[in-house]
Amino acid sequence: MKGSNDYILWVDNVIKTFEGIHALEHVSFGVKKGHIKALIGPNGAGKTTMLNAISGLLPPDSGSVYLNNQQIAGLTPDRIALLGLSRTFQLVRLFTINNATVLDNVLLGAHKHLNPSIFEAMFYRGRMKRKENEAKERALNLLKFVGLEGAEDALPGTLSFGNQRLLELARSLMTEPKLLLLDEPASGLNDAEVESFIKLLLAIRDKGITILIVEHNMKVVMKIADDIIVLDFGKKLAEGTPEEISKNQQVVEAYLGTQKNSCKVEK
Amino acid sequence: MKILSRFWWILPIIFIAIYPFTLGGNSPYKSGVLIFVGIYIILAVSLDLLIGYCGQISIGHAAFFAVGAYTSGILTAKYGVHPMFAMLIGMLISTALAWATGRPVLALKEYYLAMATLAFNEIVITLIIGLEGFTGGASGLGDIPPFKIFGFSLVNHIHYYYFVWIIVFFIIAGSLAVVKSSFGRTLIAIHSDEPAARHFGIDSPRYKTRLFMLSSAFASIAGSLYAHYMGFIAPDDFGVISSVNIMVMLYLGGIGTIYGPILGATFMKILPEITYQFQDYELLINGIILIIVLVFMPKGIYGIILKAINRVLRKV
Amino acid sequence: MNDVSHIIQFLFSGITTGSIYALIAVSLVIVYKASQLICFAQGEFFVFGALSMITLTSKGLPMPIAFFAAVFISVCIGSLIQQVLIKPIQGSSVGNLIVMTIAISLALRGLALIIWGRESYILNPYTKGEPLFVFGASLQIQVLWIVGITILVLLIIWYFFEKTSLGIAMRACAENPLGASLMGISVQKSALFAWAWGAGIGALAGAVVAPLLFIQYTSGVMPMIKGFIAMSIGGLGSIAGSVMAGFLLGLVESYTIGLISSKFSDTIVFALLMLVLIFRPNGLFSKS
Amino acid sequence: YAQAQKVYKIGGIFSLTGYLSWLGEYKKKAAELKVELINKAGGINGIPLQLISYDDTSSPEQASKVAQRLISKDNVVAMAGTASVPISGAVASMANRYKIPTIINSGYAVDTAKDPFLFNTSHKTDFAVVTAFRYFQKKGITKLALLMPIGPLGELGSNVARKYAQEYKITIVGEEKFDVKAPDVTSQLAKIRTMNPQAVFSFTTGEPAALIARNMEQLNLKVPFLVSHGNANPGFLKLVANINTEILVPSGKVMKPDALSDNDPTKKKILEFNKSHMEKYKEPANYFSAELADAIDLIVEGLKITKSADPVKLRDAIEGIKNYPAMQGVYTFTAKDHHGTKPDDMILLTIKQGKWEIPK
Amino acid sequence: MILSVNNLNAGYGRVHVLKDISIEVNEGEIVCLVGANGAGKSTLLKAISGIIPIMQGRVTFRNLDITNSRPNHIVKEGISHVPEGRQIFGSLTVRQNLLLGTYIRKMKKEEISRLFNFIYSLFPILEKRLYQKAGTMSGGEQQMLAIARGLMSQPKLLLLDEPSLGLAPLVVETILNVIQHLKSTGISILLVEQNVNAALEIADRAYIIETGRIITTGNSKELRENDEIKRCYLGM
Ligand SMILES: Nc1ncnc2c1ncn2[C@@H]1O[C@H](COP(=O)(O)OP(=O)(O)OP(=O)(O)O)[C@@H](O)[C@H]1O
Ligand SMILES: Nc1ncnc2c1ncn2[C@@H]1O[C@H](COP(=O)(O)OP(=O)(O)OP(=O)(O)O)[C@@H](O)[C@H]1O
Ligand SMILES: [Mg+2]
Ligand SMILES: [Mg+2]
Repeated sequence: MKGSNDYILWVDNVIKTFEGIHALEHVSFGVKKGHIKALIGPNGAGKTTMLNAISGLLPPDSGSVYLNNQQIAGLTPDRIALLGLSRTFQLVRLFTINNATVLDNVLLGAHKHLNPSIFEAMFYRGRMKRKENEAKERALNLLKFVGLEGAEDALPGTLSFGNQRLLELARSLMTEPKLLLLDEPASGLNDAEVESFIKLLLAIRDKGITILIVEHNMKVVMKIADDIIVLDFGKKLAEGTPEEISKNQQVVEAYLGTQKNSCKVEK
Repeated sequence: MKILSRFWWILPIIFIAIYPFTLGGNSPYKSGVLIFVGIYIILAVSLDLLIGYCGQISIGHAAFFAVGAYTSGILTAKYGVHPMFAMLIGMLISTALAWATGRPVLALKEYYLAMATLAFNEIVITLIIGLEGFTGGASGLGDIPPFKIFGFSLVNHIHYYYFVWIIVFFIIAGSLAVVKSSFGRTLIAIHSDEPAARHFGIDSPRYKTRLFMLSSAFASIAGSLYAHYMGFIAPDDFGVISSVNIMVMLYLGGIGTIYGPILGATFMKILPEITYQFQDYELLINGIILIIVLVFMPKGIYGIILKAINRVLRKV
Repeated sequence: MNDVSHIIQFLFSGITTGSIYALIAVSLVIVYKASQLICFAQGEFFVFGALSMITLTSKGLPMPIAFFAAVFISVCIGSLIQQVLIKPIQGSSVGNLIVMTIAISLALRGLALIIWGRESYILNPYTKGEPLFVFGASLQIQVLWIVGITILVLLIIWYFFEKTSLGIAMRACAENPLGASLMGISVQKSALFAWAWGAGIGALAGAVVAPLLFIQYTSGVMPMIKGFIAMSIGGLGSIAGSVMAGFLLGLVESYTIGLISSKFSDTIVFALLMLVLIFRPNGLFSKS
Repeated sequence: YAQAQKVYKIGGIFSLTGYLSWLGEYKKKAAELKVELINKAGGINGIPLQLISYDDTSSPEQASKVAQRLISKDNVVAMAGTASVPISGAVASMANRYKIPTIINSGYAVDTAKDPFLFNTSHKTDFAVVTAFRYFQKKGITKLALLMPIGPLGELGSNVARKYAQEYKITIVGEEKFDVKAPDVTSQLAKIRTMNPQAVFSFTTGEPAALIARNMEQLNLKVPFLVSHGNANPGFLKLVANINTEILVPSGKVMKPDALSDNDPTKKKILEFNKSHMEKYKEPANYFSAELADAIDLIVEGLKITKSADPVKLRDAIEGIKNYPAMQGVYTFTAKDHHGTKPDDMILLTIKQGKWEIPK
Repeated sequence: MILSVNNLNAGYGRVHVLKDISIEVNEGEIVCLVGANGAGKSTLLKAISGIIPIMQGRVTFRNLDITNSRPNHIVKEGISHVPEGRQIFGSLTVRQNLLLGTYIRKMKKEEISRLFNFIYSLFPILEKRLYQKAGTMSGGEQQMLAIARGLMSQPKLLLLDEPSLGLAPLVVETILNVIQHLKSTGISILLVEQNVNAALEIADRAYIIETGRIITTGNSKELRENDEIKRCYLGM
């Protein structure tokens, strides 16, 4: 399986334990290139832990993670990022010290292209400026793309919660990722805003970026996911297309409930 | 007005340039005070890179100050090495030390990091004291010759004054170049949220170590300048207390701004030259002045000045 | 005189120094727990505690009364400082607050210089009596007092911060003032309380240690630094951890002096400290 | 310098804050008193003396700044003071650079080749050690243990003790170090106890000296304990008030003028100064006072000889002083010797019932 | 009327966010605030609970003027605010977090254990995590804790800022049921919820807020029929 070129990400038998809590137990799944895959499950099921294991924030205790057929389990987040993976966080984590602006935040996403050094900063300022200007242009375009046009000089702390989310997304896109991990990106958006957000995600996919998304908003999940994996108490509960999952009795009991609020399959 | 806001930095340079012949009145004491100010500006600015921009709290900056001073002192006084080379060797040693200790030490966070750097400072000092045959021990190391450059000895206090300040300006300019570049932005990201920063391909241990090396090299230069000026150095002036003093300069001036620490260092070094008349009350008065500054200028002296300038500009 | 008595003497010496470090570390931990801040003025509260105790006893006050009075004086100073100096800058960065405590420590030192002059003072032990001799090694009775009081203080503080709702509220306040105020906790009062506690315990440390040390207005610097070290080894914010670390530090010092080298003992102790920090980055006694 | 000066300015560098401040105060008081006395007596050929003194905060850096301030801002003709070896070193560097005669008083050994402008009114450490070793020889003490503070004094004491040990048939049975800020030195003393010394020597002053004496008592280490001459002052008496260890303190004669024979040339000066000191400060002069009184005295003597404020001439004049009786002894400077005193100018003291006594 | 806000203006420093806001909450009522991202909903709750200063206007709670009172005083009067961003105490255990919810009420042991049982029945996971440090819990678990902690103080008025944020659909349902249950016990609720459909279903009335101003108000049924609102907030 892992040799297959269809899969950009392959997670094999991953285990993660915290002080007696089995956050992930023998989880395996794959994400196909160009797909949007959703990772869902009850609170505390281990979804964020899984994203952390993949992105290197908290490496798995055992098991393997392959990104484009390359083993990445145990690598540091920066190495993994250089291989083309980027992510957002469940609670937004923006850079705010020293009055860093929205633009600064997005430009940070270009780090791996700029790759600055002290020597360059001191003695080759012209060359650095040029690279920086190119990046700036791209950053402004991305801000426009996510809908934060004109906010580039604001301080991230003054944006509303939802806009901070969008900023995080722009910053991640700036790294030109091949695979994007999103942790509950739609939380805090109202039903109307969710609609435009869905469009945004689809546009990102159309740029050729694969997405693995953790989300509780079933409207989003059912609308955009090509396939879904469900975790419960650290174990894989089910995997399949949105139709299959929404009919799966176990999933309904453990997670979806009566679905009277939002979940409708609209594909 | 516009010209002023672009080229304001010329004013302090002019001030420094004409000081020895105007306010300084050609007095070794008055230019001496400014030489010390310059040396401590280097220390404060280099520490600001580390603390203010990268968020790596260090209470051991004086250790590198000591390494620079002692390398220069020992090599020139005992082995007759040219001061220029001695200074370079000091920088090399400091940088190497920073490189060697950087990874493990900077992996620590906040107070633990503060603690480890404090320990590092103490280790350097106890070694200087312990290896008395080599360093002069606690009694100090004397007979350090004045600085020489292109065969020209800077015995005259005015020559040395200019020499020091030229270096100060280069270091300030270098530091500004670093923090205003994308390198500086990387530092800010590490400072804000290091784990998140790593997700953008920032190899933070490497960046932190690099910066630590730069900051140490600057501190080492300050040490060399200090040694050649004092002619005599003793471990008393390189202890943890000195490191803490440098830190106070940062916060007093306004951290993470480069300009702030410059003001802070100037303030801290000039203050005792004014309050010494209070004799027994000097300590209390210095404390109270510091407190007043901190209470009324939460963003430091630089913050207040910036605010004032903005207010003036808005009126204009 | 034999090797055993040696080893025991090192032990006693370590306990003596360790008890001092431990008490200071505790006073630092309290302030830290209640405001996430290392208070550099703690060494000065130590000096004020010791010197006011000495002055009061020399004025003929009985020991126990002088003891409580000395602690009370520092509690008042601490509260006053919090109200007048810390409150206005509440909410600025931790670094700023720390530097403020440094400034306060300078001012307090200057004040002590004016009040007590440059002389050193020492207090008579709480109870008279020959030192204890165990296998030829001697231990001062005062050390037993210190250890006893340290344990007592430790228990009280542990109970306060783990079991009483006020203690937990203070910790909550330190971590997240906004959240705490939403729980109806007064952030102001909590900060005031923290300073009062910290100053009080600092002074208490000074008052019990006064019979062992010669104390003058500058005597606060070293204990402060050693207490800080003990606190970091023990894991910031862990009361039991810092007490253990305080004693450990004392013991390591005394055994390195005794068994390895007195000339490089500080180098060794600090090198060990760095190693501990590097390999146990959250303190020696932390779980993970 | 040709113009008639209305006043001779002398700079004082004293440690008034920081860890040396307890001793700086004694020095400053004495210097002020001495200047006052001289001015009362009509100054130097009618020209009064002015003392300008600053605090060096016990830091060499500050000391060197202060020295610069005195030299180039206040235009002093000479400087006096300094409390420790590193501080003296820092001041020496400035004194030599700007050629200002400076009379230090610390353990700093003046090497006239390097420090032509420096004089020292503190007795050489050698003299203190020799004075004590003579006593040891008399008492048949041959095994000496060293317990030296980490720092300049410790280094000095250790070197000098080793230098003279053989001459006085003393074996150094071992050496330990301690940190002057340490609250307890029983570890080191326990180790020393195993060496079975007949005396312990610690070249240290003030609190640490008292601490060792206390710890020795606790450990039942009942041998004489020799400390540095920096302890010959009333503050130390208070520190060791309740301690029964036999403490030996080398000192100048200032501490025990009544024990001096009447033909001792220093006696008159000591008694005179002591009287004024008693009147002004309600306590007798001590070793530190004597150091400073002499420093001012020597500068004044030099000024009297040159009648000008030219520093180089003043230096030469001071160097030319021979057989000049003062409080610390009879000074005879040479081009090689800027200390001027001799071992015989020192005495050995011990403490009995809170009073200074000469040990039998 | 339990809460009334009159012509309230507030913001952050120089940023003026809320402009002349007037709202009311009646005894035993669920009132919903609806608005886009950044409209100022959270800001309004913060102004009511005293976290940010009020520039102009008045807030009265049960006939008591609480304008610009300190948050801890306002809590004592009986307003409990479950804020955006949870604001739990990460280094304390779940139990300690919950107990802090009762900090201002002198409660008997039995009453506290009754409350705890109530909380367990709502969020069983919290019982399992009782001695875990709150900071190490999953996002949803923390959100549950924040709500539970808000309930522990037994408020008369509950300000809920996006309580369903980050919760699984099943739990969202529970929360909505709980809110209805609380209403039936006489607690008034001011609710900010992005799940507008669901929120309007349980709310009695709602205010629509846009760039810091109230633009419409009415009972929830009316509003759900309103085309404009359907398009802007319900995504239909
Ligand atoms: N600390 C702050 N400083 C300055 N402006 C702020 C601050 N916090 C919020 N704002 C601004 O106030 C406005 C209202 O923000 P608020 O958080 O109240 O919005 P909201 O309606 O709760 O939105 P969301 O649904 O995204 O939570 C926004 O425009 C935001 O940019
Ligand atoms: N550092 C940690 N220490 C201890 N337990 C942890 C830690 N991190 C996570 N856990 C536990 O592991 C479990 C899985 O957490 P995780 O954050 O992955 O859940 P999740 O699926 O993302 O939930 P949610 O939807 O609520 O965000 C939770 O029960 C949590 O309490
Ligand atoms: Mg999660
Ligand atoms: Mg909000």
